[in-house]
Amino acid sequence: MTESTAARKPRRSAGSKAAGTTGTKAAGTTGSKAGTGAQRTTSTTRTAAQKGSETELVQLLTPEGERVGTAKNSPYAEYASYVADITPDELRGLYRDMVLTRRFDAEATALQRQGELGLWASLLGQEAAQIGSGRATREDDYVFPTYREHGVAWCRGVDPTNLLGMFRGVNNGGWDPNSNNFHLYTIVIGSQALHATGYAMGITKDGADSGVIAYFGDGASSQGDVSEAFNFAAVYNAPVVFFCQNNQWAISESNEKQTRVPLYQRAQGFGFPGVRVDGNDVLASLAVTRWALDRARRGEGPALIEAYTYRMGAHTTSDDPSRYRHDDERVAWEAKDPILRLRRFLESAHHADEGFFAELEAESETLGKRVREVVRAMPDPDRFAIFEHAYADGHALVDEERAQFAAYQASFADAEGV
Amino acid sequence: MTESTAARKPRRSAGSKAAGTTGTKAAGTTGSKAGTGAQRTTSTTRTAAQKGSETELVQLLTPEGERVGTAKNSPYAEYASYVADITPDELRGLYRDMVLTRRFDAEATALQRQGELGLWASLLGQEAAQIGSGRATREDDYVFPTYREHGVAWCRGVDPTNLLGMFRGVNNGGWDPNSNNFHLYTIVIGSQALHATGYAMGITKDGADSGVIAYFGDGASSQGDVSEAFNFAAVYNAPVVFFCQNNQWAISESNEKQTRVPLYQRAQGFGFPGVRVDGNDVLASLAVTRWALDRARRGEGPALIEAYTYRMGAHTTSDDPSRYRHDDERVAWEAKDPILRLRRFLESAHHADEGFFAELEAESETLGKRVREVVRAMPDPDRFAIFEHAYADGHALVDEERAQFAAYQASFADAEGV
Amino acid sequence: MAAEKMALAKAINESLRRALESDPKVLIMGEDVGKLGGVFRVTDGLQKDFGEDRVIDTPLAESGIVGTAIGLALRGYRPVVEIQFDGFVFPAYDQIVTQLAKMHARSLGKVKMPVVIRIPYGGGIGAVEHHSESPEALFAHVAGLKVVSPSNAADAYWMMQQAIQSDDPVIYFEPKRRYWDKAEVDKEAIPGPLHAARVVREGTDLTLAAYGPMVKLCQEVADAAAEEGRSLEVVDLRSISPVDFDTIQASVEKTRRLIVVHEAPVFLGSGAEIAARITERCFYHLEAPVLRVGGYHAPYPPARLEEEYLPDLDRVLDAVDRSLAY
Amino acid sequence: MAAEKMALAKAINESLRRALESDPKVLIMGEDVGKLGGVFRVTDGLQKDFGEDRVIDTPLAESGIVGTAIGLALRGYRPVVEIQFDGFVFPAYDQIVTQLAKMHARSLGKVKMPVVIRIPYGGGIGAVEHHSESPEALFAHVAGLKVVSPSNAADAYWMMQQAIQSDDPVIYFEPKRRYWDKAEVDKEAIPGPLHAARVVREGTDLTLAAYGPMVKLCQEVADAAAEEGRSLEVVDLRSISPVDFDTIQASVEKTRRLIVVHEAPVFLGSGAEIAARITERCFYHLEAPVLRVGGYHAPYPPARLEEEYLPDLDRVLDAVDRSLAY
Ligand SMILES: Cc1ncc(C[n+]2csc(CCOP(=O)(O)OP(=O)(O)O)c2C)c(N)n1
Ligand SMILES: Cc1ncc(C[n+]2csc(CCOP(=O)(O)OP(=O)(O)O)c2C)c(N)n1
Ligand SMILES: [Mg+2]
Ligand SMILES: [Mg+2]
Repeated sequence: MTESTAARKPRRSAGSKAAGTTGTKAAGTTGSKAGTGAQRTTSTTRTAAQKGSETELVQLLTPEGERVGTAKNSPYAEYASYVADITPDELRGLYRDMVLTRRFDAEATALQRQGELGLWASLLGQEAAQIGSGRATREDDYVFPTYREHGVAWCRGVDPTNLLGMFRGVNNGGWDPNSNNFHLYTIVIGSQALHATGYAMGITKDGADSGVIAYFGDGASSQGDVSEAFNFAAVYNAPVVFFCQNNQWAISESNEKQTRVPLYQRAQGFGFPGVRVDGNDVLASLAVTRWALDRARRGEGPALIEAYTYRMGAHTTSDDPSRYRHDDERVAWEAKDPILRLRRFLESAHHADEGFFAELEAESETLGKRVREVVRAMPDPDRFAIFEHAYADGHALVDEERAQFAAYQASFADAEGV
Repeated sequence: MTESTAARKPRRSAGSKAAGTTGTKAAGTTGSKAGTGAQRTTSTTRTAAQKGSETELVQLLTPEGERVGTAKNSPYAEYASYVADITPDELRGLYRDMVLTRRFDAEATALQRQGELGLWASLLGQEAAQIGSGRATREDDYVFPTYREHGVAWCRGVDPTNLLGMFRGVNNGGWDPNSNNFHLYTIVIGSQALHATGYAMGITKDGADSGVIAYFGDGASSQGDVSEAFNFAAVYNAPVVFFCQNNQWAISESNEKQTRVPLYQRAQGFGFPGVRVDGNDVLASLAVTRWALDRARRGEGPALIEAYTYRMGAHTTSDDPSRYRHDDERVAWEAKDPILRLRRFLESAHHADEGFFAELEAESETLGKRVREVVRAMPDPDRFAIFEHAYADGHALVDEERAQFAAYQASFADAEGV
Repeated sequence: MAAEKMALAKAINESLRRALESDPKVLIMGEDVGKLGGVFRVTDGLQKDFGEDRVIDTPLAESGIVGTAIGLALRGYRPVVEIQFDGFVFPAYDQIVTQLAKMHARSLGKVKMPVVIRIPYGGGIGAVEHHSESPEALFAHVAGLKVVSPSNAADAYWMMQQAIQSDDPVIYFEPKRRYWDKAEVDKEAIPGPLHAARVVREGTDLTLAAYGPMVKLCQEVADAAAEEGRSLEVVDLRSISPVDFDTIQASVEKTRRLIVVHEAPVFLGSGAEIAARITERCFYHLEAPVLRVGGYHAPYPPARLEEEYLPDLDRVLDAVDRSLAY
Repeated sequence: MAAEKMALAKAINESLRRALESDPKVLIMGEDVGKLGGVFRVTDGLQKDFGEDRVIDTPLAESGIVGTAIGLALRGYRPVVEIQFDGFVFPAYDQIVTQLAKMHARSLGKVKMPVVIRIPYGGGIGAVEHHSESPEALFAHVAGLKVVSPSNAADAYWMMQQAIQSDDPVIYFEPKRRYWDKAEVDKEAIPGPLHAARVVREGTDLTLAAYGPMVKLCQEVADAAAEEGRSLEVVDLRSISPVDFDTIQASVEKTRRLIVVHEAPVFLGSGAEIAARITERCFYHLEAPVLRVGGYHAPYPPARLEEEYLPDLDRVLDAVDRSLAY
């Protein structure tokens, strides 16, 4: 991984590299305790940030497809309890969600290559984080996505072809957010974290018991708006779950450029819990999100989930990751593929047979075909749409300009003798 | 203290009030551990925020004037070591600084009442936090104040009358920041935290070993810019100390409106240590700031100091605190007065005699008199100053408008027959 | 008649009270809006009567205030947000410009954004830096926002009612130096449209167009000019986006001369657009170019210089002379 | 002659390289400016050659980027900041407007702010929301900032040199749809002043004034008009704050007609100020009101509509017809 020299290098080389394990904790009450020394703190937290070691992750399904963490004395038993009685049917459902989402995503990438879309932001590799968390939401919960949550949209029942309008350039995301309680994609990084918090404050005011989940990336965590959202959520004890998909990259910048410590730790400084979950483990993602939404709905306030995952593809179809990262990194992550591991489990537990997989394959094909057809048939918007929704209650200047525009258009019609 | 209902009240009354003591810590690695339960976390952190109990403070001088924390096994021994060999002379110096600062401040308040200043932001009660931290700075360190750091300015050798220009309305703070490495007062809350961080990044680039200290208030901690500054400082390991004077109030808003947990804890989530110090204890403030600046200069990165103190007066001379807080709160804090406690210590340790106090009283009077005289003699700026420094390299539009302005002014001269 | 004489600040206070009473979805949010009642006391007494759930003291973070207000609007609330002073709106500018202004269009009309942002603005009160600015053009240039500014207590009352009822975001600029000016407010009057300009003084020789704090000045200018035998018409624009160009045009077709007065810097201030558009509309009517009187292209000066910086009687009269000299 | 043909993006790249080479205080900061070389490759190769200490990939926080750049400038550095796209400058707007722009005046000239903020701007590349905007008026209205936009590779090269050498903050708008347009760049030429406009085509019947991406369009318009026997003069403004009114005035005194073209919305766009001021300066010369062609008062539309939204050959020619009809 790329390392920032500026960030790593102490200005004097001596003294600051001693090992230690209590780093951040030492600062827990009144800074690093006297005597244990500040130097330790520094180098320790740094190390933690760079490793992000597996042991910190909540994991319920290993890359090999083994269910773990269910033992009563497991450190993750409380989370595990949220998926303890998951049925084979539900497991197959999660598998199906991931496969179809990946298929949809691949189709969209292909459509971009064919010129049908202007751009596509692929979720490849992040299916478990999205399906796990998405399936943890209740119908009356509200979801605030960023621009890559195609899997969450799927869980919310948003027709996937609706997601393509903005990438094709026919609208800026024109689905009705209230039909599925799935807000519009938000491109300005981090903005939606505040909207989610405000929405959650509104739920509290209404005396309702639903929850809100806000998605954002590792890069987004650096935005002031995200910190402000953390703070508002904490102060108002708002029922909002912050779901950070740490896919290791913000375009070309690796985690070290964004943060000195693992991101889930950010929550603590604002006064609510943070959890790092294996974002390639759909079960763990489901469990931890259920836990977080549950406590939010119970009035226990916000939580931050850092789903540790990987962006397998380019940032978007415009991006060329070979400029900034090595292929072996991707290869290493492929071994932790979210779909593969659930398939292994389904197979070894005899929860799914060949017929299931074959049927799903066929369903995938059908989905791909439908997406292709719908996109190709998607009409360009009427040119007057420019003015259509600038205001809800109208605006004299817009009216004036629309009229001028109409007259101008009409002048061509005249010229063409229509 | 005023409590925010919105913040306190869980949406459902059941379940969330269980006691516990490990709150935030439980979230330290992967959220609150399974089993120990999220409910605990919530109510615990809440309690901590509301209490802000004395035991969390680094204190080296009690309100009664007793030196504490010097024992080797004291939890604050490391900090104490930074003032272990402080001389009686230095102690008298700190006392003098605080007394003169308070006197200057009182004079400014009086001048505002007399109409000589448009506004004044008093530091009454915060002398120890400011003098302690200010005296911890080295000449080559750089200070970024907010608008209330008159005591820090004093320590930096800024002529106090220079601070009055902006409050009188003759300039926007026109001292030369580079004469004393004391930046201009910054009114837009939180902005200067980023400037300080950038400046500190520059120190690193220069290979220098000085430090930077950024002052801000409890209210400012909520600004996105402050969080971004924390993050940049951590990522670039910048030699900056964030010094938050928690004077309990942001105009009319008490701490509960700003944060759910004690502010020093914020640092931890960004990967550097945070310390809460008794901000009415000049020795502890000095020690902790020395510690933090020292580690910054050694290349160990940022630290956050929360100086727990109290705004004894109004927010500014425009404010009327009786609208939002009870007088008994101020009375209770008076017992912890920063100046009184050092006087008690100086007297009981026989470090200062009557002569010293009498001389200081006379010096105070002289200072007051000088301030009065200088302010009253402060001329209004030349009207062309409006255009003077809008740009460093000139700007055609400014030139044009200046010329028009001059012609317009001249027209009166003509009319008046001058 | 239900008319009652009250100060402009009080009129806004009463208008907010009425909105809180009549619609449970209306919220007040901002720094110090609770017990303190805001630094100008515009929200005085509201938290006491409507509770902390509806009159909300927020953390000190303007982006957070506007961002959560957007979320609350998505949930069906109608937040009225206070920005403490003009110079402190900028931390919220991103949320206002990229989110609040565009949400309705982005959603193809599915989502409404009934958020009012109150901003006390302008100079003349001898304040320190950032407390005297007039940034209205920075909002008026942005599509999706409506921008208004009342000049008197009656308009302040009614325009606030209308702003809160609007399903579009409204930036409501309050002329802070006029907060204490009193006028009759008729709470039962049926007001005209929020965006209509109003001829507040008829005249034949020249039109002065202004909004917010400068309307009073223009009326004083008209008085002074009358003594010299000049008949000035004064138009109170009331709305800065949209601008009621029809009313200005009608006036200019009569007077053939126009001066726009605002405290904001002239360069790219609202007067630029009014000058450009009125010149287009009235090209053959104008006997002089549209002149503008406003702030200079320099940071707002320290208080002791603000009288030099701000338009005043003499400067506007000087412009009147110049216009009439054509 | 040292002239070399290169694309506009490459010219900026070479100009940055030259600045990094000649002044150790120059820094490049921004998101993805390092290994990736920026999403438009404008900083391609710079980190490799000058190291991570001088070409700095920052956290994803625009306010943080500009705020720390201010601090670095206070320490004596000359940061050149990249904002990834026009629509993402707003989180930094507060730092730019309240700090960067005012620091020099606030300090009575004691502190200089040699910070350049590069913003790829404008439409025409079929991008998603927030990637095609033209917010330059929002900066030009703010005193303390200089705002420029080159239209071609040679200007891009030299104006960047001059922007970096300026002790004032310069907002440097890069016409992203012209990044790949090539032109001769003479690296030894001695350039004129940063803020001087330039007549890029002489004509007698009407003046077109534009900057950045619209200069090329105006030249095409002039070509097309020439075929109809009309002689249009084209002025490349180059600087948006300050505007070189003298050059425009001289042109208009000759042609007696002016059209300002920009992608930004017309309402309170730079054209408003130019129209207002040129009308004042040339009142007796103008045979038609100054016309403006620009974006509409609506959020920038989705890509499939941008051709309808943006000024194009036909729309400018239509304005030419209208102007000449007076
Ligand atoms: C305010 C803002 N700045 C810059 C961008 C450009 N940009 C788009 S995506 C992106 C990286 C986001 O990274 P991350 O938050 O980790 O999300 P990911 O794309 O990895 O899902 C950047 C810089 C933006 N959209 N918004
Ligand atoms: C961005 C911004 N918003 C609002 C204000 C108005 N204001 C000035 S001081 C203040 C309270 C600051 O509280 P705190 O940070 O605790 O500092 P203190 O005044 O207590 O020293 C507020 C809201 C401001 N100056 N800047
Ligand atoms: Mg990412
Ligand atoms: Mg405070």
